[in-house]
Amino acid sequence: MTKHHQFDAIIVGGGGAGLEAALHASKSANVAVVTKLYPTRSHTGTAQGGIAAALGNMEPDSWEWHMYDTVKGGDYLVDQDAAEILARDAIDAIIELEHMGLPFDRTPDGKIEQRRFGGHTANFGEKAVMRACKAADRTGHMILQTLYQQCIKNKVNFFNEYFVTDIIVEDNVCRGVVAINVADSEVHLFHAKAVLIASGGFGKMFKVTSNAHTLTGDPVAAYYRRGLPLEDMEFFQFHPTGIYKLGILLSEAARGEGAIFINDKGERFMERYMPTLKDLAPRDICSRCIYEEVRAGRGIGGKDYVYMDFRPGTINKFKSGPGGRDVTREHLEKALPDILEFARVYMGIDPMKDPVPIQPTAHYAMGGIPTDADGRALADNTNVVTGLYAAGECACVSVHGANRLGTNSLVDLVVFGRRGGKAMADFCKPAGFAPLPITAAADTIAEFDRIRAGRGSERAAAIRADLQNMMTNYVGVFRNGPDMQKAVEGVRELKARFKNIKTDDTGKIFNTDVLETFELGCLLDLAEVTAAAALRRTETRGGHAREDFQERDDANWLNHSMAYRADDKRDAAVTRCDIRFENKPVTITKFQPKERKY
Amino acid sequence: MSAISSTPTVRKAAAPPTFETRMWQFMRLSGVLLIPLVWIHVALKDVIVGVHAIDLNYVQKIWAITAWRVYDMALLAFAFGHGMNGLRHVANDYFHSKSAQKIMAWAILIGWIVITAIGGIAIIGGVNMP
Amino acid sequence: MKVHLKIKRFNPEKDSKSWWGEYDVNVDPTDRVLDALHLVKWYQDGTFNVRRSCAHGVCGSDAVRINGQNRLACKVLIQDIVKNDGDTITVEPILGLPVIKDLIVDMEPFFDHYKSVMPYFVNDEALPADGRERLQNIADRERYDQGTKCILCACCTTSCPSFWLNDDYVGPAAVVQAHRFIFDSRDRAAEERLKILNEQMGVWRCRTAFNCTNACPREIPVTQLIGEVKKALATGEIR
Amino acid sequence: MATFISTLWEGVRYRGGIGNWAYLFHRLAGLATLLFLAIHIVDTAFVFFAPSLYAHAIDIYRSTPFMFGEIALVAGVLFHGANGLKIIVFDYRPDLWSHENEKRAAIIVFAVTIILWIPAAIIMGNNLIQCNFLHLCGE
Ligand SMILES: Cc1cc2nc3c(=O)[nH]c(=O)nc-3n(C[C@H](O)[C@H](O)[C@H](O)COP(=O)(O)OP(=O)(O)OC[C@H]3O[C@@H](n4cnc5c(N)ncnc54)[C@H](O)[C@@H]3O)c2cc1C
Ligand code: HEM
Ligand code: SF4
Ligand code: F3S
Ligand code: FES
Repeated sequence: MTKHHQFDAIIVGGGGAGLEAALHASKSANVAVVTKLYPTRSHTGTAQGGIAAALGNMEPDSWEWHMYDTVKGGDYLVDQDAAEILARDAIDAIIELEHMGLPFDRTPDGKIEQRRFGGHTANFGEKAVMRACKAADRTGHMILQTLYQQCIKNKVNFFNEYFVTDIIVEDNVCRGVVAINVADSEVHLFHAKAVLIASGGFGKMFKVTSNAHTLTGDPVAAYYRRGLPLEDMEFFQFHPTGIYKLGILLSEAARGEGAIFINDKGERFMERYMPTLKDLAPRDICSRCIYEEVRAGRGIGGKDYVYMDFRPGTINKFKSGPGGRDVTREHLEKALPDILEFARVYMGIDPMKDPVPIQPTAHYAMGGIPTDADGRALADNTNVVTGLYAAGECACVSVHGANRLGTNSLVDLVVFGRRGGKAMADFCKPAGFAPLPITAAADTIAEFDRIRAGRGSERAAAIRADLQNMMTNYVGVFRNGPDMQKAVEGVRELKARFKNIKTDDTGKIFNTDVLETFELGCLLDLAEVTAAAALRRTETRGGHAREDFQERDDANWLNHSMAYRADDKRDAAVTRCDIRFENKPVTITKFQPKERKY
Repeated sequence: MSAISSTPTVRKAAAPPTFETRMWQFMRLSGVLLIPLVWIHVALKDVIVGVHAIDLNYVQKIWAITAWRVYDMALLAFAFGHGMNGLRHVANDYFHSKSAQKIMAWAILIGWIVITAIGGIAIIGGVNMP
Repeated sequence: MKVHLKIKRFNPEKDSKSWWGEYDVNVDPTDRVLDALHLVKWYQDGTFNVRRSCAHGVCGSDAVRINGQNRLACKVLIQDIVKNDGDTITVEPILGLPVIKDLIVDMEPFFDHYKSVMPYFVNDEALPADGRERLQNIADRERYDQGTKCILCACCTTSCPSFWLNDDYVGPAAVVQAHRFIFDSRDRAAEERLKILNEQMGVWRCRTAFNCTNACPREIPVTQLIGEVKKALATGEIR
Repeated sequence: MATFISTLWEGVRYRGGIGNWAYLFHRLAGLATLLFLAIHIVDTAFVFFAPSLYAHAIDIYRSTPFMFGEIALVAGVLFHGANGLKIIVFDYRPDLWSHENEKRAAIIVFAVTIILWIPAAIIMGNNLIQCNFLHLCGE
């Protein structure tokens, strides 16, 4: 039996973006948040380092510099009108968070304290600037908690542990979502005037990743399966400092506080590559430099990792602390408690005594559901899907272009979550409910029945492991045509194996066996798009680094890629899969593309 | 704007004391008093004098001194009050419905009054030599 | 290395009472207990269930009882709890919340208690005229820092003997949350929260058993924070 | 009832720290003392209400099992008092509730209990042997 609910607005996902949207939309609309996790379990809570805003509390700063850094950091693939909104609204949004009680760290005169972060500079690239507002190294946790608290205060409706499987779009009008109640596998239809997707990232397609087990991008896949486009999926960020092998993130905040990279010879190698910002260069660059060192045989012990060195002795020796000042152990323990603990718990290494082995880790999806600056989801390059919105990591506004700067994601969540929430509330006022198609839940029910009845020979876990290995090996920090070709074909094979799935749990109550299998299906779709889009883009830009095309190619590729699921095989010769690609122009306002040096 | 104080702020925020606040305070207060009261009592009666030396004569001899009567009165008031309130705490752990808790609280209150009254009258009345 | 997992299983659709599932898995000593549980779920018995998400101790999903103690499965390394090849690790659901299936318990009562203490910032006074942040000095910010670390994992509340005996007790996690706001100098609803905690099932239920502090994966001094709330109630002063 | 018993049992199975044991013993000792105290008040009151029965009551106290119980009771009273004092001090100074302090304080409480109890137990044990087994106590 399917159950029906009706709300003005449905928000899919209870992370930073979803809660921010819920909070603002619920001021005038009847809103419900539908989320597969308890909101406080969302991955926003793991964000460590900070949230950028040109408050200028520590030293002079301006939103224009922030905008410039964002555009340059994104290797000029950023839509500059959106980047301007991001940098301008950031200030307001952060003050608003403070007014909601968020416990930011404080300066001696009582203002919000800020720290340095990769790629954030003063005066258009002159020197590193302290722009990241922070609460120790659990900024995301504080944002998530604060927003959830305010949602409780404002009595927002929550459907926790409801897994959204499908978005109901017909005639280009969104009418609601289909969800499964995890507790009893009951199918629920949420009928709504507007839907906002804020389901976060999908980094679980990679093996070494900072992302949670639950980041599988199911609603993004649903969007794609509806024939709607995904933008810039080839751009996936690899964060330079994951704990070796585990991928658990050690935030850039560490380098903001002075930590540096060290190779096998004990050199601070970033000096060679990026003389101005050095270890605080953007992530794509740092990740590549690490692998350059590894390839040159200067990885630690010749292996595939380098050290990040936090020791006050090292920081003071290289004068890499904020403003070149000396740091103390006490200060680091206070500024980075969680990061130090991760190293202690998971590596058994005390970073105050020994350097920590690190390796780039899959981290952030720059691409996703294309939206305009009000969070409205796009059906193609220009038209929106009526009543459908997206915000947060799953969306592509695009403010991150080819590479996101650290601390810019949390700003993205609050700025565009807020705008999306307001926009959908405004939309809901005059709008009526478009009727639900009778067969709205049919696809979901069919797929779940198929999985539940799966008596084949393939375990989801094995397919997932193969997928993750393949994506990490073939669509990682460095990419090349033949490898990516293998990945695209590999995913197709996995999709075939996925048809022959074996399911153990046939029950109704908390059947995560079936849900995980469904998630795998979503990952397979998204991985296919990612690999195919990467294969198609024959240039190196931001997070997309090709060995066979090492230059940025503005003449041909200064545009976003839009991937459609299609039966028409126009691009099949290149990608050999059922995806149709189109280009979408980049909006350039203030800053013309230049060579990217730090 | 740098005129912000750097010392911790102290604020007043009194929630009206409830019965539970009072009882919590009483448990601490009586607890402190009971250390000398109970320990001396126990040391004296159980260890130094010993039950074999205690009989009506002994009690009469002790209670002839008013100070000991006051002492025993305090012991009765604080130890038994403390213990019975402790019992109420424990009862609230095991009885979950509001009504059951009420019934237990009343039973404990009555038990406390009755036994305290018995003890109190005896201390005031003193030994009735047969 | 090889470890033997003894997991308390319960499937309401099949079982009338819980039973012990026994599994042997091959793990690295540096693997997490969560990894071992995944090996069971992914390769031995797909019907087995545990909540998890972040896998590094910050989302609060996977509070379970490991060898008799509340822990996050993703924050305990195999090498920290077993010495020899083939040793047994016991994993059970946390205590005091209704078990739904295997290691999964119903978190609603926990969150209801959480919500009951007004776990949100309240200050309806006029905002600073310059449109900027409210100022707060470093000492005042530090005052409530500990409580802000809480990830609502329920390790503390479900280790508390007072809570086991009477789940009407709001529990240590809720008190920690209340503390976070009561002691925030910017907040204006301390009295209301104190009033709630002053009730019979409020903070006075705490008998200082200290299990909560021992269990907290975020190393929050839970008992201390509870003590500070009690003291604030007893003295009428927040310092 | 089944859940009640399983709660109790699971609670005992939980591997809490020393604080959990202190909590348990504190409660048991408090309740045991209370039980004893209630009886003790009533029998002492016989001196006023029914003096003739008082001797009988005292005789019961003098019986061997009761004297053993008395020795245990003293341990309970000592522990409960020492632990209660610990709680009171920490209530007054909540910042003392750190991992190390808690452990140290609990160990001190157990130690104080034992140190005070041993001489008391020796004297009481001696009384017991002299009076109940060697019958050396003059009636
Ligand atoms: C370790 C780490 C550190 C980071 N540090 C920083 C930093 O310092 N600064 C910065 O700016 N950014 C940082 N980021 C990036 C940033 O935290 C994330 O991009 C951002 O939090 C994503 O937020 P979100 O709201 O879009 O999604 P999430 O917070 O991931 O939330 C997703 C929500 O969607 C729900 N959901 C997903 N699928 C479904 C479904 N099928 N049905 C129903 N609900 C669903 C989930 O339940 C969840 O509530 C970091 C990221 C990581 C992984
Ligand atoms: C010797 C000095 C004593 C001290 C310092 C003392 C102290 C305390 C304290 C502080 C508590 C509260 C514990 C808490 O809130 O967690 C308490 C509880 C209690 N006390 Fe005492 N007490 C003493 C003697 C007694 C005596 C003589 C009795 C018996 C009549 C007694 C019976 C109880 C009981 C039944 C409880 C409740 C236990 C519980 O809730 O777990 N106490 N005591
Ligand atoms: S206080 Fe600690 S144990 Fe309790 S819910 Fe919060 S993080 Fe978990
Ligand atoms: S375990 Fe419970 S009794 Fe108090 S100290 Fe912790 S809340
Ligand atoms: S999985 Fe997030 S805390 Fe363990």
